[in-house]
Amino acid sequence: MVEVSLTVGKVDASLAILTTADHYVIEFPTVLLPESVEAGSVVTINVEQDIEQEKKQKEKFQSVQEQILAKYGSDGPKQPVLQL
Amino acid sequence: MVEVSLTVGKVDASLAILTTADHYVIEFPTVLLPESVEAGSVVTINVEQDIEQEKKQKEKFQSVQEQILAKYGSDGPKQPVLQL
Amino acid sequence: MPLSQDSIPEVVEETPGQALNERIIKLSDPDFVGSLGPQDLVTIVKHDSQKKTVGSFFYVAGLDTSDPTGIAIWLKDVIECLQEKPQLWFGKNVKFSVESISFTTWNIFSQCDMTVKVHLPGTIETSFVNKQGKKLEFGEDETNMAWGEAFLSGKMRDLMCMVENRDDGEVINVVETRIYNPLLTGQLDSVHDMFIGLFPLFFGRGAEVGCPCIYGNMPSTLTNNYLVETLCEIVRLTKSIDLCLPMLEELKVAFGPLLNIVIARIYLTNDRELDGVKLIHDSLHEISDPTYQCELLLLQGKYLLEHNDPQLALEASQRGVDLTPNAFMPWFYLVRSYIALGDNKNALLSLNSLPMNLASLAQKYQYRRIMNTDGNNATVELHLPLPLDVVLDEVTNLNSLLVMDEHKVVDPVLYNLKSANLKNTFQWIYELLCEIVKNLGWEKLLQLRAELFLMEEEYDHLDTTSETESEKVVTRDIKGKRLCERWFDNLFMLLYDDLRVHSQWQSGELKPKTTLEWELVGLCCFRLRQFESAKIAFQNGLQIRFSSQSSRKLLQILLKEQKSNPSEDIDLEIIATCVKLCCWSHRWYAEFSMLLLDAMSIVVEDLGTTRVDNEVNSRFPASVSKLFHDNILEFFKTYTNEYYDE
Amino acid sequence: MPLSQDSIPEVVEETPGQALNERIIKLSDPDFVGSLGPQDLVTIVKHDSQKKTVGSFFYVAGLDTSDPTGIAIWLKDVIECLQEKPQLWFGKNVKFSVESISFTTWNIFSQCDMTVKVHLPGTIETSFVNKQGKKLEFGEDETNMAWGEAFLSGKMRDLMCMVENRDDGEVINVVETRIYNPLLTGQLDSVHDMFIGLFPLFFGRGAEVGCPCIYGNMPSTLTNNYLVETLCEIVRLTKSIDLCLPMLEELKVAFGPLLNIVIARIYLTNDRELDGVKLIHDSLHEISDPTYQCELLLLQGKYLLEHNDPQLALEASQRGVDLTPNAFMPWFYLVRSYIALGDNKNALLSLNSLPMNLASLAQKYQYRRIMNTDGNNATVELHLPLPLDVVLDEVTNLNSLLVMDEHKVVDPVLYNLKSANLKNTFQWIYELLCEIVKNLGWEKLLQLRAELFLMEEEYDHLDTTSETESEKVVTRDIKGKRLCERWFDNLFMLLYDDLRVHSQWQSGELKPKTTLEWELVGLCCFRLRQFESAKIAFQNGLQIRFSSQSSRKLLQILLKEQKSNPSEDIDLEIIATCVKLCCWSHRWYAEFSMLLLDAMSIVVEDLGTTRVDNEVNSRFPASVSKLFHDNILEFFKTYTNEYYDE
Repeated sequence: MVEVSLTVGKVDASLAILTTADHYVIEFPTVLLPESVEAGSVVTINVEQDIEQEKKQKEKFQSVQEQILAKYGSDGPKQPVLQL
Repeated sequence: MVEVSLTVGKVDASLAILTTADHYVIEFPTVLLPESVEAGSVVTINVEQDIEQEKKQKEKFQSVQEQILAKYGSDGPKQPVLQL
Repeated sequence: MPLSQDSIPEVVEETPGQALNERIIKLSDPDFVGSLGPQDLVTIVKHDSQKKTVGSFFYVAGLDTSDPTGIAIWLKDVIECLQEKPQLWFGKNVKFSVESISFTTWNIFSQCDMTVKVHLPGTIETSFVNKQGKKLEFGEDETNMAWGEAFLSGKMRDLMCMVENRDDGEVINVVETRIYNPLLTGQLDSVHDMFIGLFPLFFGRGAEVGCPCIYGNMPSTLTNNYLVETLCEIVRLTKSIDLCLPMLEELKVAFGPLLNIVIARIYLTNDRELDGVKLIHDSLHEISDPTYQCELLLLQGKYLLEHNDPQLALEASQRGVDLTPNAFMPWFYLVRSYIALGDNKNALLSLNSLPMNLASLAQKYQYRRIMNTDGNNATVELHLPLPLDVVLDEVTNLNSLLVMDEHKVVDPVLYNLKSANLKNTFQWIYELLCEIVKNLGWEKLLQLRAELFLMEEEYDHLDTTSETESEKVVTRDIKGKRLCERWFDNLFMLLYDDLRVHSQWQSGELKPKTTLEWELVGLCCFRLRQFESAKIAFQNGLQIRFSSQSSRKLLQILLKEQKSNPSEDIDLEIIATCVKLCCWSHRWYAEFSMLLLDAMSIVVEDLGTTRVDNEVNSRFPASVSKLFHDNILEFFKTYTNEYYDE
Repeated sequence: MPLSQDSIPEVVEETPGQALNERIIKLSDPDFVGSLGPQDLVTIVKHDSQKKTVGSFFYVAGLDTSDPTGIAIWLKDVIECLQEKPQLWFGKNVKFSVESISFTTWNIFSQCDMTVKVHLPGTIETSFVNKQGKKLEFGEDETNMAWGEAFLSGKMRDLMCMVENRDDGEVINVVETRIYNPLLTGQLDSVHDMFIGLFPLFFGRGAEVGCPCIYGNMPSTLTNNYLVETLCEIVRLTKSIDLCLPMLEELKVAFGPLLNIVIARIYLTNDRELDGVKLIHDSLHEISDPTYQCELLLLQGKYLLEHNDPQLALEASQRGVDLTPNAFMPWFYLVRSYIALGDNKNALLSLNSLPMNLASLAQKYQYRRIMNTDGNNATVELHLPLPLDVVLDEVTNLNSLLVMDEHKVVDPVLYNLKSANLKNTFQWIYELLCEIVKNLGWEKLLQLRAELFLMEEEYDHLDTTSETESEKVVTRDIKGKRLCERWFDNLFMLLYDDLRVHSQWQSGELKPKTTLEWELVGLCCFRLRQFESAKIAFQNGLQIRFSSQSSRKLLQILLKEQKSNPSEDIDLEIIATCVKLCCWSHRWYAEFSMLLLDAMSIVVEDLGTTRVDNEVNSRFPASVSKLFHDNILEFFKTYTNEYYDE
């Protein structure tokens, strides 16, 4: 998990510029900021890898791949396949 | 607080492109991502306004302003002023 | 068709040698050379009977450049043509004798120009010049390798020029170019054998030669580049899968599972769909790099869309977007899937997220002039003879003054449709937007757009006039909506103009009179995916006179109809249209068109070559029929590995 | 100085009227018009004794354009000059008679060209033309207002041209320009009175006229724009604070606390620092918009840096960065604070984070030619007479062929220093980097850079050759370091070249011979902040011959010395340098330089005008002394609200 504290610079419709105490400058989508922030606000951002969700997505993708194989890659006559 | 789930696209040294389930595309600084992520990973980002820290920063700024006023804006002979 | 005086265009030089000098100077300009290099150049020095020296040049494409001797033989053919009788030269008959003639071709791999020069009576010299204009000396092995490279370079240019300009009807803007069919002109071996034979030596360097922009902004990789693209096109056209597959399998030993991307593509484009689907499935486990995975997913997505399976296509393209959200193509397929599923909201949202700014930078390969023949340079003289060996009156004798008159009187409403000028990715995206408006109607589309997007102007306006406090309010208000990208917003305006023209025509308010006006109406309908209306418009226009663009577009519509609802009548109409286009190409010194080959391959597969030959014989003059046989049917008979029935 | 034939440059037109026509055509080109518009144009139609008609033109700056009658009077002066005796015209004496003369000035507010044309014997006509070249008709009130706008427009151009080119020594590239002192040429009232009088009417439109790029990429606002900038410069130069403050206080009633930004600035630049500091302090509570807050913080940061208080300056500029991290200037002050505190690590980190890509887009105001006098257009003839009323031999008679010879034989090591071509923000940043290397030394700087940054090439290289897995490793490895921006990396390379030249000179390996070589060495030392070495180099060069650039740079060094260690000797050296530069300007038709006024204001404040006058009298010829009196000292005597002692 990564957690950082940032100061919010001027905010426009799509992007805000955030700065860290050690002078990193980061363009950040406005839509991901809390509504109450304005220039000079301080935010904490934390980013966590969602292993669970990642696994789910991979499994879903695998199952789609098996469907495609079953539907279009099998030698016999086409089987009816359950749509997702 | 804003919390969103995003899929990580191709990662380069400075920027990664993240996408949301509803097709937002977000350029995100690589440095804020956990080290283990790669293309296809899923992350959860949450952003919280840090009112406490914001207040501290404002107070510090105010005190700097008072120092400047005392040091350069007072009519009398200059007073020794404590450095921050 | 054999060479004749009236099948060779020429541009007169101000001083003999000018064109080749200018070309060498321009080699240092990366814009001029591009990825694939300039097309081949022929320059001529000849004397008239008063011993006045004339320098001239023309461009040529499609020749086999694997062997300097073969080139020299062709150059001698050109000399013979020019000398056999007086040339009709700017209104006079002039008896020329040729002093020298040269042929120059760009070698992409060694980045040098290779020139064969014939001095009369008989010396032949070859020379090589690099980008800085310096002469190069090669040893014997190097020289042999360099001619092999020249062969591959030439074939890539010949085929990619057609492939990249397919959307625009293969229009070659450099009229002074003689274009041969690159698949017919092999000197020793057939072209496809030679290409497949040389391919493994250069596979590892494929990423260097750049990549086609027909896939948007996909990067050059080992498996996505002009070399691989040319291979796939040659195999597809010449049906050389049996020769190609073992070669690729052997490469796989050295380069690993990446080769499966090419192999799967060869399967899918050569009637081996089952194998292709299986191979993609297995390779997705073996190949982990997101860029290459995305290439696989694109093959899969395209296949699924073609098989009308948008639900699975959506899944495949979504994965492509997840892995490489900077790439145009997976987004494009994602939108197509949403449209096919009737999910217009997500179609619009993902359209707006397409990485358009990156994708629109891709430059397609096009022929370039060494010296401009238009614009300021008023001194350039073009000798553009009319080939008289094949005459189809309505095509060959089309009066260009008449066409220019039509341009002068055209209804401005039709003339100023900006959507007609969209290129590449913008053109494709516009097509999708038209697809959506066709399903949804204009009013509902606008309504949906207003629900989803805040217009950028709207926001800008607020931004400049507002003080901070109101700005804050705006920022909050729009959080539910997204900014509509400016390029996307512009497309809506173009769409509005097209729709207005269409409805004005439907209501009878707009009445096309000339072929040009019918063509513009037809193109507008075509863009709007109103193919039946478009067909009517093109056909109305073509009843008045021939037009190559109307014919090409009509051909596309006929091919769609033939696919969805096959009939022999349509086959016959396709034949007639192709014959006329073939005559038109011939009149402009071009004997090769992939559009025509692709169209005719379908008809030939239906009817067989003999039947098609008979149909053409019975409907067209003998010279036309011979042309069509030589340029089109002969290809299917002799150069396609006996794939097609007689 | 009064007009004379040899103080008027002229360019010969190909056909009479050409320049004005071209100008009108170019008005539709936004690049040509820019924010402030082209400089004023005078065109002349005259006949020689054979009645041959000649069209000519020149540019002019600094005139009072508030009144067409005044302009007409000046135009008649020009006519008189040209007719009073035969002109020395391309080697011959030609007696001309003038048919007509016109004066055209760009009105920024109404976006139109305003022309006064005098036809001889005596009619005067005025006309107005908009950007599209259309004639405009104004009512009486509109006309009056338009001439007021023309006055402000002219003053903004006159002063901003100097302000924005100050870093480059005010070099005006358009030699055919006659430049008056804009603060001396008021017709009815003094210029500063008129400007301050008209200012309130246009304050609300200030953001429209664009903003100076001397503050990097700060946006145009009500308080940051060319109009406010011009006001501040006029008040500073003419010491008009007592006239200006009540006007600003009155504007504050209508526009609120934003005016405090201008008022605080006026305080700080006019010896009212205490008031300025207080006002900034109070206004930071009243003004919440981050852009305007940042403007206040910049004033504060500048003040603190000038008072050598980097700790507090750091706090102020850090807050500026926090609020508007897209703006160049707060970052710039932040870096300066770090450097002054000896915190080189944070100085480098914040340098690398500077928004350079945005900031480098800002375009400074410069005079532009209507027709190029160099390049392809070989037919342009320039009449550039040598003014003979003031002669200071070493300056006036400088042999330009000699200077060209020096250019031909210059040591290439000196000639190819790319740092000499840095502009604006890049120049400023480079100065900071030189400051750091001066403190730290080259070896330690490199070491620190390697600790903090990963070079972009390093990463790119890995990126193209690596497969996914190794790519991942790289990405992880570099997480501790940042990418070094390419522009920043380039500056290190330039720095290396400068340091090498400097050390080669110091070691005696490099031996400058000509004034030009001394100048290039001097400029290199100057960039490296080695002012003592630079002074020696410039002085060595100036002993051989005069050079305007060496003199200007020497002047800057003398002013620094005078500030840190005042002495009368330095005052006298400043005077001598200024006198020579004043003669040089006069030779090139320019009677105005802010650099000279700023330099002399310090000396005059020290010595008084009479003493300076005497010093010049005793050392220079009478004509030179009169010139210096008229162009420089008269200004301090008469146009500065009695601020300076006699």
